Amino acid sequence: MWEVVKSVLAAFFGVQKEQRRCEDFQHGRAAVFITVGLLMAMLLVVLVALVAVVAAR
Amino acid sequence: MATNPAPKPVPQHASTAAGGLAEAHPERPSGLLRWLLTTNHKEIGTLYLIFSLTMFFIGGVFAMVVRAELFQPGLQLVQPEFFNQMTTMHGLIMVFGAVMPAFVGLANWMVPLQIGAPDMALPRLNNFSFWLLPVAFTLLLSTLLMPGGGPNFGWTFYAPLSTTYAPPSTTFFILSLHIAGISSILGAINIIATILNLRAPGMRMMDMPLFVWTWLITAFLLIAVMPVLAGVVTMMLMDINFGTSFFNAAGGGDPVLFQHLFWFFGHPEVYIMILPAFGIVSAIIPTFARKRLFGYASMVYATAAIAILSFLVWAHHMFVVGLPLVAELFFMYCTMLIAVPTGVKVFNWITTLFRGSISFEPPMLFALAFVVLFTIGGFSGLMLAIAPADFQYHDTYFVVAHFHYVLVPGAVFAIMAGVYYWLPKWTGHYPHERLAQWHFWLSVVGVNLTFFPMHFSGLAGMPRRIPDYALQFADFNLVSSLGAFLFGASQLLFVAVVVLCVRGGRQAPAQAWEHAEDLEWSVPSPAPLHTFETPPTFERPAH
Amino acid sequence: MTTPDPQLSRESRSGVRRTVWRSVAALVGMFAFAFALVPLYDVFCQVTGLNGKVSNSAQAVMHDGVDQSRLVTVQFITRSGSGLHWQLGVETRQVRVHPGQPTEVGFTFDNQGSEASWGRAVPSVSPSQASQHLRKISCFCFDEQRLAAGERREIPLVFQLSRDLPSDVNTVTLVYTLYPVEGREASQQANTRSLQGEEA
Amino acid sequence: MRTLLVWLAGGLSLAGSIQVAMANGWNMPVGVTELSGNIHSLHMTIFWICVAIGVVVFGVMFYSLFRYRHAKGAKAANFHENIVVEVVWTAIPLLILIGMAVPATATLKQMYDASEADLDILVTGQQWRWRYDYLGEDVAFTSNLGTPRAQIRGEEAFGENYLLEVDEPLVVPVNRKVRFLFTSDDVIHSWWVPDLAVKQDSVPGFINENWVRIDEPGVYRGQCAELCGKDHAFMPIVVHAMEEEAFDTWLADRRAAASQEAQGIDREWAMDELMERGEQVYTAVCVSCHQEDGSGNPPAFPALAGNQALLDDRDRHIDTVVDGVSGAAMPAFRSTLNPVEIAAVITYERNAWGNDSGDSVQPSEIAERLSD
Repeated sequence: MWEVVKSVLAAFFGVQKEQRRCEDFQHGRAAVFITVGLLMAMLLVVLVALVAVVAAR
Repeated sequence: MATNPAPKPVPQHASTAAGGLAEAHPERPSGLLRWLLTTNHKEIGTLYLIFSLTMFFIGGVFAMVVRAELFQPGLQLVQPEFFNQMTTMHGLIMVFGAVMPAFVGLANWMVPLQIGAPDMALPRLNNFSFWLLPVAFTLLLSTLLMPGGGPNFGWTFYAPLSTTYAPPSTTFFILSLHIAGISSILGAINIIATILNLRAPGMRMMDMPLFVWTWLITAFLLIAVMPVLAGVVTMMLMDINFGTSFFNAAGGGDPVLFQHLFWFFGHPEVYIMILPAFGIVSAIIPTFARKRLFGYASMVYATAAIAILSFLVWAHHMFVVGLPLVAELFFMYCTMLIAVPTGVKVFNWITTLFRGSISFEPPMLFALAFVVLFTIGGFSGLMLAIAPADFQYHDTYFVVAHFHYVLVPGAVFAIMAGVYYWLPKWTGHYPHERLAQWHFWLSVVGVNLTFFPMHFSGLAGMPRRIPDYALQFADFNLVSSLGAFLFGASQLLFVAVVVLCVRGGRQAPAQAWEHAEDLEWSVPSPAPLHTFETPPTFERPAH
Repeated sequence: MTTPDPQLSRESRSGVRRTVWRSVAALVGMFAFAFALVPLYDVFCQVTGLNGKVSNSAQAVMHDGVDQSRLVTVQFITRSGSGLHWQLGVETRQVRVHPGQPTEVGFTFDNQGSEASWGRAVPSVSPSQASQHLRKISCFCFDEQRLAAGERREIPLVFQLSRDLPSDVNTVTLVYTLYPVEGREASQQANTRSLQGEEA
Repeated sequence: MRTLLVWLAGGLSLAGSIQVAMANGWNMPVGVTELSGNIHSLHMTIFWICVAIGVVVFGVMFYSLFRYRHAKGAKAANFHENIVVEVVWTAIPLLILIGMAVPATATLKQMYDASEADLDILVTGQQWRWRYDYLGEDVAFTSNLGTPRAQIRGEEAFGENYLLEVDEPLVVPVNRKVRFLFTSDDVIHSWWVPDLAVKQDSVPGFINENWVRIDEPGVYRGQCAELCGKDHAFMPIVVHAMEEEAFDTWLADRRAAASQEAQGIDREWAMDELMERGEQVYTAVCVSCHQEDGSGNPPAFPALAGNQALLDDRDRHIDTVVDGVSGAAMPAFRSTLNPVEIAAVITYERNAWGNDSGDSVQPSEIAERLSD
């Protein structure tokens, strides 16, 4: 699971190794990546919202 | 329709698809019926591209009317109501009629060839989703002739201007958007089904070329976003005709709700228009730099991330509508966060060029112009992300300059690069080198002459969508209008090159470009109507 | 059709069918999501005070004392949308209140038209972050009302600013806009159609 | 190495020429308020960052294109991945942007703090003019396009402030905090004055706020910045910033004029007085839809000249002008024009262009109708 999270973080950042890509595509299943991606997107939303609320004060 | 050149000796079973000699199968209809009933992905691809080129010229004519009026201060040519119809129709025709169908046409042609599939997964649905488009756009164009005129509320059709204060033809505008939306949705389903299920044995998801990968992500975006557009347009229909008040403050609705819904569709839509362009450029630059794409994995992961992140930033189009402070900060930060991973892909292309062995055939010229000019559009995008500064930029010509830089030298140049790159495969002939170079240089000069002054007229205070302006903006608009006429005229060269290429020109071998390595270069040029009847064995290149 | 379907292998054909059904499900889901955004938007607005939306249901008075240290100016603006003969007047243009102190302000609805008609007052608050803290104890917001020709009706607005109103907010503006209610009795809009109709 | 120097020199000269060009009328105005200055500096900072990144990026690109030409026999290297380089060139722009986010947040918070204002002005956007109400001062007026239509049609030479002039500018004091409240009577407009760096949408049925504290007196011009229909380009904004004392006297005079006009309501107005005042109001307000000759352009804007139904039904004529038509472009003028103006314009419409119904409308009748 931690591999998937790392890969999704790499995707959000936009940089990834070729070797990790091959492993992800060979072992990982698409559905897992998509759901983890959506959850981490929501996490990102909450995080940025918190930063915005704090910054607005 | 496509011209049929004189019969030429043609290998027995092969028949050129793109308007070349259609070798008569016993039961195949010929002439118009062939094109009406075709379920072949190559013929439907050609139909999409011809339709897109036609729409590109119709939208271009509307842009010429707009630029002709803005040539000088004062109202010389058209009345303001008609001017608003021209700007609105220009936007609608270019976005939904020229750019999206062009990418769908390229996908129809190249995706099956690049993954070794015999055809699209659902051929009859493919035909149906194409022939929806002429219906939708004939309906849309006919609204110009209706009493009260066509849509005059901008391609973003904000309520209440598009609901309570709209001309009576708005209901037809809504119907045409529905039909065009359905066509895009069916196209997207078809492409996802093809990519996921019809790859050649041995080609795993990770071996797919970048054009196919970016189109897969675009198709997912289309599936997620077109229903939201359909929803918004249905709510508009109910507000206009059935007395609901989704967007009418009088009845408890909220015009700002419309903007939220529209841009929730709108921002992923602009990614839909640029991701396939990333895919095309990522295929062309390595071929002519004779060097493998730098950071292939990063490109794949970044485009995948866009599929989700593009949904978080919609309200940066609404910084001045009266959002609370926290919302403005949230959307500013999110826009900054996702602008970087996508913008940075430009560095990948440039590093691919670094220490390559570069030649400058027409596709490469357009791809390089894409990289340079799209980056300028990206920079003005970064400037627009700064919310306080956006209070001065919003709804001025600075924004017009931004999105035209990412759309005209962005999406349109990438489409043209793709056409020049794959014409040898479609027609069996290389495009006319000299004419293509003329088309390239005139287009680049025209694009910059048209849209670069708009940065300054916008900064100096010229609002968008106005038929007449104050005297201090006169020089900028003069230059922009001249540039627009030059750019418009130079596109006729593109038609000439394509027609000449279909009819003749230097013969192209199967491997038309020396360093091209995708699967489509293994089929003969011109690509026969039926390719990969028996799936090819795909041997993995040394990754 | 004219060209025979390419013979798809059995599992890719089922794969295609599965993909199509999943896509259709996603489409229906997103279409429903677009319509679900409408009520979601209202809830989100009330929670964050986005766009000056105000909760329209009456709320109970909060009895946690009055914050004497601060005075907040509450301004009232009344406007009339087009198509309604009514005039909305307010007893006083501006009041200075302590947060937590319930206050009453009289509003007068005045139908100057020659016939009965339905109308409603649509509220909006600025700054938007204050709208969560403006508690309406009794209010005519959004209520559809019928006024006979020439009728004048006094309706009080009782409100209370909650104590946790952000300290940097010291002026709150409450705007009421009068709008006709469509569909009820022939409001002004209907009979002027003939005036315009003849000219077309 | 030599080409690198040439390229840098070229980049710098380009940047220099841009700086010169930016000075006069090509760039975002620095403006006359503290906030517009902040926004201008944010704009120039992010601009120079983009230029710097651009010079580096395009430098490498054009260098590669020139240096590694296939025609010159360049052999392609075989590297296609370098994670460290990629991480660096992604992190740097991210850090730059985060660096930009800090001053941007500060400026945005300043822009959103409209508290403790000395003066409140309600700005109402209408189809194709702006209305200003000084809250609590019962001074209110409409600001219409001042450029004569003949100039727009090209029959006359352009005036100096073509399309940026109004018949009655908004007058505000200098060095005082002025809070604007924005709303609209029909569609979404957007009130924008570049020199004040204020741009805010006016949304029908809702209220937005913004504020300004102007440092220097002067006349600042702006335009509507949200497509609002036919005359979106013809509803300019002129803000006249005065010294504080001058502003106070101006306000006092306007208040007196308003009440003086109010006394005029109950006296009997002669026909020609009404016609002359009516023509003034008609030209300022009604021409944009109903045209100077009263022909309108049906079906959107009905003709008034020779409109027998209008002349036969005097009450409905008054109702339409006072209460407007819901769902159509005809606004309610009850809160925009005072009784004298309404009576005069109706009288003018009923007797001009050959209508000559002979009857006139007295301001007292309108005032009584508005207040009963």
